[in-house]
Amino acid sequence: MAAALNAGLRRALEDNEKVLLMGEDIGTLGGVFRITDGLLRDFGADRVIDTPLSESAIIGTAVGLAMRGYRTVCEMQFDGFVYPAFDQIVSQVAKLRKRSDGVFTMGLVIRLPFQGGIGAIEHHSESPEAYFAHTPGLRVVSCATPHDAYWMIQQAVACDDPIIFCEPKSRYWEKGAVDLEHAGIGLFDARVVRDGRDVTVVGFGSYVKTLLRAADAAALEGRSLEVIDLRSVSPLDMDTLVSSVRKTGRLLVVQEAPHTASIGATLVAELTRHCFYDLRAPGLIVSGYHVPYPISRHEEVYRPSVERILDGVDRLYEYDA
Amino acid sequence: MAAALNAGLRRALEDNEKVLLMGEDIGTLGGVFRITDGLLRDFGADRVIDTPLSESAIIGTAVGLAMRGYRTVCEMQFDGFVYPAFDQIVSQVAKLRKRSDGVFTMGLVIRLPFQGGIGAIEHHSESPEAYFAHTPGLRVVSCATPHDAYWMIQQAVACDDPIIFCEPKSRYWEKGAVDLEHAGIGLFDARVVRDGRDVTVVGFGSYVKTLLRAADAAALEGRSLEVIDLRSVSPLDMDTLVSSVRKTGRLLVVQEAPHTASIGATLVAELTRHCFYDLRAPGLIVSGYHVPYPISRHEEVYRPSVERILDGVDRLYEYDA
Amino acid sequence: MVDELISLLSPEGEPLPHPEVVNSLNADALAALYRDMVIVRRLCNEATALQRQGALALWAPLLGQEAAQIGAGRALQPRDFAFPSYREHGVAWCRGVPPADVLRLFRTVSSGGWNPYTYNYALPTIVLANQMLHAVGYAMGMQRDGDPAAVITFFGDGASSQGDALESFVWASSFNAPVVFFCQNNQFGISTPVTTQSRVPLAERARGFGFPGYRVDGNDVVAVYEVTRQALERARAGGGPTLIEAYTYRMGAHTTSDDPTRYRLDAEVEMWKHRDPIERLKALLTREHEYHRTFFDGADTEAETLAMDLRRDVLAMERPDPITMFDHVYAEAHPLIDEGRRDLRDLGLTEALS
Amino acid sequence: MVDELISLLSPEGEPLPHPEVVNSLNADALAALYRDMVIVRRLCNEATALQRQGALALWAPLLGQEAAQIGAGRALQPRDFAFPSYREHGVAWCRGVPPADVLRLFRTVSSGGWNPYTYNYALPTIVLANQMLHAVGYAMGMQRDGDPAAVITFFGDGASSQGDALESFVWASSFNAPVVFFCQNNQFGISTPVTTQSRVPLAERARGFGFPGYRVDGNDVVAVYEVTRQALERARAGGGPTLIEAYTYRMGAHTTSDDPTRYRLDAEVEMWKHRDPIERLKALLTREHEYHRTFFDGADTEAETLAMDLRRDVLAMERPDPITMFDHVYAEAHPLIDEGRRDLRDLGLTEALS
Ligand SMILES: Cc1ncc(C[n+]2csc(CCOP(=O)(O)OP(=O)(O)O)c2C)c(N)n1
Ligand SMILES: Cc1ncc(C[n+]2csc(CCOP(=O)(O)OP(=O)(O)O)c2C)c(N)n1
Ligand SMILES: [Mg+2]
Ligand SMILES: [Mg+2]
Repeated sequence: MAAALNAGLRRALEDNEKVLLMGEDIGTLGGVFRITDGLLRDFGADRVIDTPLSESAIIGTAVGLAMRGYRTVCEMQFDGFVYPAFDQIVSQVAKLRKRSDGVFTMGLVIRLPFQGGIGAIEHHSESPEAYFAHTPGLRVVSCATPHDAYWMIQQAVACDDPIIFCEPKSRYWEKGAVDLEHAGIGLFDARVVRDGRDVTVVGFGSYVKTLLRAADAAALEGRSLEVIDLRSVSPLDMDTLVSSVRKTGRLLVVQEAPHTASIGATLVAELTRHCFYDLRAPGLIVSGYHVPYPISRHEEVYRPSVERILDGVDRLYEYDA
Repeated sequence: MAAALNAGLRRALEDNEKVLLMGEDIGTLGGVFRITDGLLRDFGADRVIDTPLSESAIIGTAVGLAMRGYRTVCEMQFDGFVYPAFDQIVSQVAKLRKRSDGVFTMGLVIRLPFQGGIGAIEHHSESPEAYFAHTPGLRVVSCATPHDAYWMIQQAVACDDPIIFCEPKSRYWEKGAVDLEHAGIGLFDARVVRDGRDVTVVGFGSYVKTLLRAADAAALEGRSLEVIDLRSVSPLDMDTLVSSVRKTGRLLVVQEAPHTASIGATLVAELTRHCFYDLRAPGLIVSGYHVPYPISRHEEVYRPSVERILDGVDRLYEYDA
Repeated sequence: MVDELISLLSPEGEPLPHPEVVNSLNADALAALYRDMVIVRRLCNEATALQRQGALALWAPLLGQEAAQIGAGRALQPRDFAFPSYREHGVAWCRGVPPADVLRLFRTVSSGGWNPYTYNYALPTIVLANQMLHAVGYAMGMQRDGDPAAVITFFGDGASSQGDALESFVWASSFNAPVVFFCQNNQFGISTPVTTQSRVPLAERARGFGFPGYRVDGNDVVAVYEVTRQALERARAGGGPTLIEAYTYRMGAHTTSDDPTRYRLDAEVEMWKHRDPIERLKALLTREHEYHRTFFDGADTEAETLAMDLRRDVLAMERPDPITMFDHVYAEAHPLIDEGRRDLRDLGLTEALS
Repeated sequence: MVDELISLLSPEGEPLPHPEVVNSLNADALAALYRDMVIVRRLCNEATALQRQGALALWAPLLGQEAAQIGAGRALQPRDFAFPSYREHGVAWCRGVPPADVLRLFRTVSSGGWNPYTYNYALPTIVLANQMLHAVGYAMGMQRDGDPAAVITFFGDGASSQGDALESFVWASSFNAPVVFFCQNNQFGISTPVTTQSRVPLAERARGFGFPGYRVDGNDVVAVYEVTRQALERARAGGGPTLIEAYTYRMGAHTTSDDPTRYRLDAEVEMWKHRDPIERLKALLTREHEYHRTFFDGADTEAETLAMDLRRDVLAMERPDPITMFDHVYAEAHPLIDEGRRDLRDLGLTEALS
């Protein structure tokens, strides 16, 4: 996936000379995850910019550059370091198009390596997507495969709205086929990655793979899970979600972020509204616990696992009784 | 309510000499809403501190003061100016107790005049409670009456956990009785402010009064609304909520913040889980729209009104058919 | 140079010599500055009156800061781009923004008010210091475009304590961005005295970030003009950023919601009346350039006309249809926007057709 | 004084005269500093080895910065309180934190590691510059308590560009807080050279905020010690904040995850080898104070023993029961914590009983 992101960024830089990259250590070093490896060499320091260590300024100057017609892809080194930029994101990036009656185009992308699972120390495994999804004016997407990484980053750069681009850092090193000709799907569409009859299970980022494993395991017990990769966390692709839940009658949302005021809660609330008569059980959520992300020795307990997902499926079936 | 908050803060300052107040213009001026009026005069500049204009530093130094055994009540001048402090709140205030294995007590209060309705210009009418409710380590409360304002601010100061204290600024000038002897209820308890049979309507802050008006109007149509003042936005008082919804079978949540990843979504998801067989209709939400808070000439359209609340009730009854 | 307050006109309007900064303005140019200051003061007072009558939700008067704003505003060239805070109505005037448009925000019929590209003048920024980073980014864009223009950004003594203000200094220096940081030190952030923000003149901040800082008499329009012009020229020529602290005084309230008697003494205000920026220039024009009553009266009359136009235009501003709250939130289609529009129509809260 | 680099020992260990800063240390004290530096280097290398063997998730070596950390750490008095960033293992040593406790975070068995009040030494802070505001707040608390002690806070050249760092300067100055800002300028923030953060020495920042800044040779433990001691004394006596920039070099990788060959030249590293802080003091001790092989070997042996103890203690650290993730999140009862504990028990993921 890292290579796919790199290739996608490279194409974005080639296709539009107004595209810039900014971030801490993204140039000479190629980023701590090497996502931008080689891009400084090929596009120069005017376009691939190693910045001082100030996240608020990375976003704030990207706003100014956007006003000047540039499109900046900002790398936050880790999820936990986006918060110093929260004010610029929420007060300016999200609102400036509206405040200018559509004159300012905030076509910038904020790349966020997110979710845990790499054994890191504190502040390196946050799942802050709900903060941004709650904020009108922003869009939030997440890629789960190399193919999507390659295409979604390009689609995000091309989009005239500001996008929080969440990259599941634990999947950076995973391999997968990339169709270099066709994206095949829009940036804001959910994807049914496995058809199923009995339960709709929804996730994004690193959890898509976990869900597929859970579906394999459930199949052994004779339960057919329909796996949906949300891809767009905000806005939600309700059509795809509603038709799946109408079919299965059961909904399980899996996310790493805690439950309160989260995407999972929104999915449950919205799908309950749209599929009230179809649901055989309340939509349930398997999420991280309501604690700060734990020490990494506990992360496999904290993070939704195949086991916890299957447990969630069991709980859904309890309502059949 | 402003006077009640002032009196509550005064008592907190009297009761514990480790209590400090910090904020922009809270001393000489008494705060832009005059909540701290007269306190500088009576408690001195060492305890009522007019700060430089930097919100991150207000919270960051309050953290240091907490480590030194002080309890600081920080005033954010308006909701929209809390975001520069978001990093300190989310990365430090919320996590330091955990990170220190319980050694550091983050007994600080962040006062936030929130919600709109006063005809202000942009950034002065935000409802950011969901951001904080989503963050483990924090607690979020909101007062709706002078009585609660007086007691809840004192309870918040006494609490050993960090509290985001949301004050409905449009109700600052409303009058109401304060029982100076008895709080009557805990800081994290919801309150049934009107008993009803047919629909549970839940809100907090300025909406409690709106809900009561809606209940009056609904009564004329023969519908009995049970009105619940959430008071504690995080954690939720599920016992009170569940027994109400079990009784009424219908749930309407009213909030000013947009729907996605909000408290309302959480309430619907959690109450659907707990009351699945009791609900005659999906829990619905009347909220602000998914746009930045509008110009104030539009705020009465944007903010949930009695009319929109009654419309929500009607929609709940549509499921009866 | 930092500690010294650069002044080219005494409070009595007498020319003061300065080793490095020279008054380059001829009589006509000085008269034009006078006219500007008279107009923006008059317009400001009209806005205050409109607010008192309920026609505006709020107003942030510029009284006392006319020289700082007009001096800086007139130092700009057309291709330069300016990023205001929220009180720079005088700069907006210099950029050609129609005065009524400036009041749209305060009449709460718009959260903007004009097209920034038409005037090379950005929209107001309420969140203190946010705009300073936008200014640096915009300047970095100019650099990349090879555009020999500069950016100026305005901020207050209070805003100088925000992280964003200070990060903007770091970045401007690091990228040698063509930007001028113009601080109107009007000595208050609402009630907070500037001494709470800094124990030394704010202009001194610059050197520690690697660029020059100048302290200029903010009530001396000539000094402000010349110092700003030099800084902008330096920026355009690739010389990097400059910080200018215009030392002035906010004669009015912070905004129409404020009560300054709670935190400052009349005597101080009285003292600053003697340093009035308009009277100072008037004295110079009278004594050195033989301008007479006809000219001064003419400026007043013109200002009066503009004020009446402003009043008329503001009172004519109607509430836009509420459905417009859904416009321009996103550039591309968004389901929640569609849903909101539908909801408003169902509730009958809009006149717009679907 | 700012531009000048304060040095009391040449790279060859020869005493250098300085008009204002004097070496007050006798031979025993110098020998103690030597011992400290040898020990913290040895412990650091052991930690790196432990990381390579998979016993630690990560390690941030202090190599090259021994003098900066020991000089500053030993200048502290017991009642002073220190706020580290994440690389100040040398300061932790001076404060008496057991070396194994420092590694708890990196073995990921704890997100802290020790009781800060036991050592007057706060926990590491990963989010750059956050701790600098905590330090100012703590110092404001000391002021209110009338405690004649001071706070020191450590940060890097990279962290100096964060808004929080700069706001902490504003506040320390405004409240005249007893705090010393100690910047280890090791010339890199991961790969980013310090020249990206500032075009002038970082110590120059201070003056613009109204307090003194000193630039000290960070590889000269004597100079670091003396300058820090003076600054702390001034703070304790009510003289307010000081910024100290210790100019040094990070000899190792940023962390064990880093590959410095991608961004810097071997030649530069080689050059800095000649400025090694330990060799420098060794030369002084040998030449001026007649310390011999027995002493130096003794220090090595002691360091070796401590390293073996460290290894043993670290390898003995077990994963705590996962149920402890719910401890200490809140001080008071919280339903979601109870729910989480229940869930873990139901899933059989804890051994703890209810
Ligand atoms: C981040 C932020 N915090 C607080 C406020 C509230 N506020 C509005 S104006 C003001 C004072 C600003 O003072 P200064 O920068 O000196 O500008 P002046 O009003 O004097 O022009 C404050 C505190 C704000 N707008 N933004
Ligand atoms: C707010 C924030 N942004 C980014 C990071 C990631 N990061 C960790 S260390 C580091 C470099 C810091 O450099 P410096 O302050 O010079 O300290 P040094 O590592 O040299 O000791 C960065 C960018 C972080 N920890 N916090
Ligand atoms: Mg001011
Ligand atoms: Mg460094």
